[in-house]
Amino acid sequence: MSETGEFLQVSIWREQDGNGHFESFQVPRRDNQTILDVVAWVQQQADPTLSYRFACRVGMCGSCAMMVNGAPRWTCRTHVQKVADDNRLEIAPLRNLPVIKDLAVDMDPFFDKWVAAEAVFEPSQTRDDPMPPINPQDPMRIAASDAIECINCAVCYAACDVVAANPDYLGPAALNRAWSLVNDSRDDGQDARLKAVSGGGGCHNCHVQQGCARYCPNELNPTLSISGLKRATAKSLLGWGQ
Amino acid sequence: MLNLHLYMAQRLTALIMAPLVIGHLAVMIYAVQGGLSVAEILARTQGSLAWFLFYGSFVLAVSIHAAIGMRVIMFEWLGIKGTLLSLISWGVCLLLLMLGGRAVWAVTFAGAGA
Amino acid sequence: MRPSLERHDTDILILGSGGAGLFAALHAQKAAPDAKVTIAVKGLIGKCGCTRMVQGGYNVALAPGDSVERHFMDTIIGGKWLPDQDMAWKLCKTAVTRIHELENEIGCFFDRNPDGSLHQKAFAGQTFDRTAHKGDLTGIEIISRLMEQVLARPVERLQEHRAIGLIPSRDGSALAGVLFIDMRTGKFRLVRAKTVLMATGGGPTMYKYHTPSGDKTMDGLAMAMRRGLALRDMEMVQFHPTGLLAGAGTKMTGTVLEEGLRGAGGHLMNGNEQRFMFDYDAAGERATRDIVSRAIYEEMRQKRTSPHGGVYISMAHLGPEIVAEKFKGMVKRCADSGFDLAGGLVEVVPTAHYLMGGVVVDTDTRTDLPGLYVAGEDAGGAHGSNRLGGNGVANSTVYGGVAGDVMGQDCQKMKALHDPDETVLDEELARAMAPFAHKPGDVTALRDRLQDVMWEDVGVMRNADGLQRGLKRIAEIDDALSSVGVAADNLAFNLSWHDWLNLRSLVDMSTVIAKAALSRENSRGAHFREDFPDAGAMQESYFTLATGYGEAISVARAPVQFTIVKPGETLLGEDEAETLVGAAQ
Amino acid sequence: MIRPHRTHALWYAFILHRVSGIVLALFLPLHFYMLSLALTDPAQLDGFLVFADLLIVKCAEFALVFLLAVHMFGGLRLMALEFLPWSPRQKTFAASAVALAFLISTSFFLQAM
Ligand SMILES: Cc1cc2nc3c(=O)[nH]c(=O)nc-3n(C[C@H](O)[C@H](O)[C@H](O)COP(=O)(O)OP(=O)(O)OC[C@H]3O[C@@H](n4cnc5c(N)ncnc54)[C@H](O)[C@@H]3O)c2cc1C
Ligand code: HEM
Ligand code: SF4
Ligand code: F3S
Ligand code: FES
Repeated sequence: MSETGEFLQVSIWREQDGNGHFESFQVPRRDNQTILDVVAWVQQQADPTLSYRFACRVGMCGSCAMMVNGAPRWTCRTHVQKVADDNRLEIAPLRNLPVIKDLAVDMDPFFDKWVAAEAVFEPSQTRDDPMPPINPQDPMRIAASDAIECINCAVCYAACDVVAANPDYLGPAALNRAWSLVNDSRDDGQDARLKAVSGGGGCHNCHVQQGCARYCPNELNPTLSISGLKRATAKSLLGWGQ
Repeated sequence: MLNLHLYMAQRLTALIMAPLVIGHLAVMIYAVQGGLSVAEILARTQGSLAWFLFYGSFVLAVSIHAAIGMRVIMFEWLGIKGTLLSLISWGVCLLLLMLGGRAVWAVTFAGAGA
Repeated sequence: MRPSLERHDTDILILGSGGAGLFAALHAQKAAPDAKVTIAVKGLIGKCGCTRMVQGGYNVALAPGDSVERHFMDTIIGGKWLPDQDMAWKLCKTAVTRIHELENEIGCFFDRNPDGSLHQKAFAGQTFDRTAHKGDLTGIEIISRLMEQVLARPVERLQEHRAIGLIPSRDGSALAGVLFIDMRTGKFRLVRAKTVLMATGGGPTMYKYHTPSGDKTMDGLAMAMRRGLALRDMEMVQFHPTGLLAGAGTKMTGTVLEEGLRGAGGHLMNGNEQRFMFDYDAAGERATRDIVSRAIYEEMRQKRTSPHGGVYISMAHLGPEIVAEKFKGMVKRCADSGFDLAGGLVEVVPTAHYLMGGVVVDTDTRTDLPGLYVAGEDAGGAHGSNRLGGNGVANSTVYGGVAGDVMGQDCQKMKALHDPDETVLDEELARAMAPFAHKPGDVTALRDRLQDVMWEDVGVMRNADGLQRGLKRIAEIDDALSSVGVAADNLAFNLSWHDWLNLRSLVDMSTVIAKAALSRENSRGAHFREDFPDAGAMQESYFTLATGYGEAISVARAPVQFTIVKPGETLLGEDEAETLVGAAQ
Repeated sequence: MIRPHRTHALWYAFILHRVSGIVLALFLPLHFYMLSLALTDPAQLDGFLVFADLLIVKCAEFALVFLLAVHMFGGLRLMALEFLPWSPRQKTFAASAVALAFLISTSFFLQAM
């Protein structure tokens, strides 16, 4: 552990039972240090009651996202050096989700919308059927693949103002997954899915702010996916078929 | 807030308006030279079915388009919902339609000056 | 004085939401549609555990030319004849059904060949290219798809519920339920169930360098031991040779840099920037995991180390652009952490990856305690002394599904829920509240100490002296932990309390690992004894069985039953080539 | 309070589109009302058009033309994004929309002087 002798001025959101405020901590700065390391240091060395969430620590599980200096980030893969502003950090819970305590948010609404968007595979075959041959160069397969590597971290969900403004809005991640499925030739639930993304909280509420695509740590592009859904639903409305 | 039908209506009206707005802007840049007068305007538009259709379709489109747009904004930013929201949206639409319709009528077929 | 305790009932209770837990939930619901299924998990559903972290892929004999027999033989030989053969067979056989289920019913994407068939890649230790995968993020794909299916079904969710004790029925004849801490509120909750699956995923995180997710601390195995269940093969801790080394202050340290880097021609260099692998093995960097891990460990002991005390991996000679293209995810991950994998040197160190040992179960996932089932990394037997890359997720998905089927059937036969043994319940509550009686102290420092001990004395290379010393040091840490407290004024989402409980489980299981390692006086697979470097006669293979708790832990040896194939024999036909890896290219 | 997650070009494009839409929606009824004066009270309209010659009013008109143009081009960009194959050059397009709108409104302004 190489300490640099410098200190980070870290301001961390504390909240319990709906009452919240920022609290300041001084954290020794190290060469290799992520935001998650900073938060863990505070819990382990300064205030044992600080609550936060993580699991994989390498950007695979999507449980550690927080607002860092105002922007949504996966904290386990965000190097302090990349975001610290003159050795100052402001760390807050992920936006647009209810806070359980301090930096840990309740992600259920995010996943409830995932299901509400019919962003769940609907099988057309069973385990007794053979593996369907799929051409990896098929444009539909490519479109589906481009959208699939989502870790459901809700960073995009926090970056989107429509989510904040419209409680029904399904949000970029769920719609992105729905688009991936629209391109999945094995799926048997397209009608229900297009219907699900066409309602008062559906894809048409996206105002193309593109914060989702800008902050997605996996460089996915929910804006593109949502546009795809807008086209697909428009086509089905005009009776041009799928 | 927007569902598929409202969305399509907004996009279609936008598509209709785009060439009309370009046309309007072009005429304005040309017409505004040296100031505008009622007579100048009317000389161009009076009795012209073409101008009537041109501005008429714009008014129709913009009433729908702007009403839907304001509906979304009132919902997202002012938190207005439900029946009240629908009432206001229709209000915006009808107001634009009436005022717009009257204006188009005025500059094309109504007999002012004639 | 007993703290307030909420009580809750269900029919089928599943602990953990990795591949095993989620598959169990889906299968249980199908097998017993009227039963209430509950998943309780330490994190969020599908967002914790290691199945998500699977990079390499999923072993399954699908392609023409491959066979379940060949997969089985690779598993047995890879496990140095220690696997429970019936379990290994069922694993290889059922993997074929399971992958079809994942593709056809769950909707997973697996990479394809140009002709549309499944792409299967080479993975160390196998005689056929049989690892199905989705790029190098196979686990995210499998778990995300499973998670969607589970979330869309009426499965009850108890998220951020940490299991802390298995509570038997009053007469001790069966399991009555599980005691939890509802982590969000800090309150205790007892959930009674007719059948309980333990799928908490083992996870050797008591080592200084480790790969598994932070939520895994061997709670499940510790709970099982307290109920008298036997654990087998506990000395078998698999090390991955190349974990990222970024210093002690960061959680990134220990996380895996993928195997493929060495496969593609990456060089390992010691602190003097000299290659060393050929000093240890003719295959150089391409030698198997255990050999490379030991070589690095030796360089480290000889103090030929990089600044943070490891060695370097270097890819630049392959051309930085090519590396950046081929290992995009890894390069980006290193870059996020401040390292240049494509063009520079990255420090690496062997890192504890997987626990082959676990609870003794039968091929239907049943244990000696009626009502308790165990699947996934918590269950011992299928891998013996070494797990093939790609057999881990196959194991958890295969046996998770089996557990779901079996629990569904068994649950329908059971009439009533059992009343819990209140004495055990009190004991378990007291155990969890023990730290409140003491002055708050530095749990993190103690965990660091344990991790050093395990790394130094019970690590990649072992000997009797070291293991004895290790046991003594673990006992000291155990004592120290008993007097380190946690402030009890605010228990809601109190991670410091959970750090304490994590360390409690880890200390308990470290003792078991060290004792089992001491008991095995030969070197097999992941277990290497410098004082007993020979493998011993395969015909006389035995496995270790640990029972008891605390002071009373004892380790016995039991002979491996060669129920399907004996050492020296093979299931492959005479005309079949020993390996098809070369032939396939 | 600063909201850095919004400080990116495409979010500004969104807000510009929205604000221009609102201003246009508020201005349009006024515009229509003026025009219908042609029907009821041509003198008053002429009076207004003279008033419209004032510099300050010219500037306001400049702004309105700009907003109309920028809303239109912005709207076309959005529809192209939604209905045409994806292009990664959204920032360029958004900037072009603003530039074009500026061009149009400036030429309007210069003509009107
Ligand atoms: C980095 C990495 C890469 C890997 N790559 C591969 C690979 O390429 N191929 C392969 O086959 N295998 C691989 N493995 C191994 C593989 O991930 C595991 O073998 C397998 O996924 C284990 O599945 P599981 O369901 O048993 O446990 P996990 O998926 O680990 O799930 C355990 C669950 O139990 C929960 N839990 C833990 N404690 C408690 C408690 N006290 N109360 C309630 N819940 C609890 C956890 O939160 C988690 O949800 C890899 C492992 C790692 C760490
Ligand atoms: C000239 C052609 C026009 C085009 C191409 C156009 C295009 C669009 C589009 C695509 C949207 C949707 C934006 C979104 O969903 O975020 C929109 C919104 C809107 N438009 Fe237009 N529009 C035009 C003219 C007008 C006019 C003349 C008005 C005003 C009277 C107007 C008022 C609005 C309003 C209020 C909105 C809502 C903005 C929002 O939701 O953020 N538009 N327009
Ligand atoms: S789309 Fe990107 S930002 Fe959104 S949840 Fe998925 S990975 Fe996270
Ligand atoms: S940020 Fe929101 S508005 Fe649309 S483009 Fe992304 S979902
Ligand atoms: S801890 Fe898993 S993504 Fe950060």
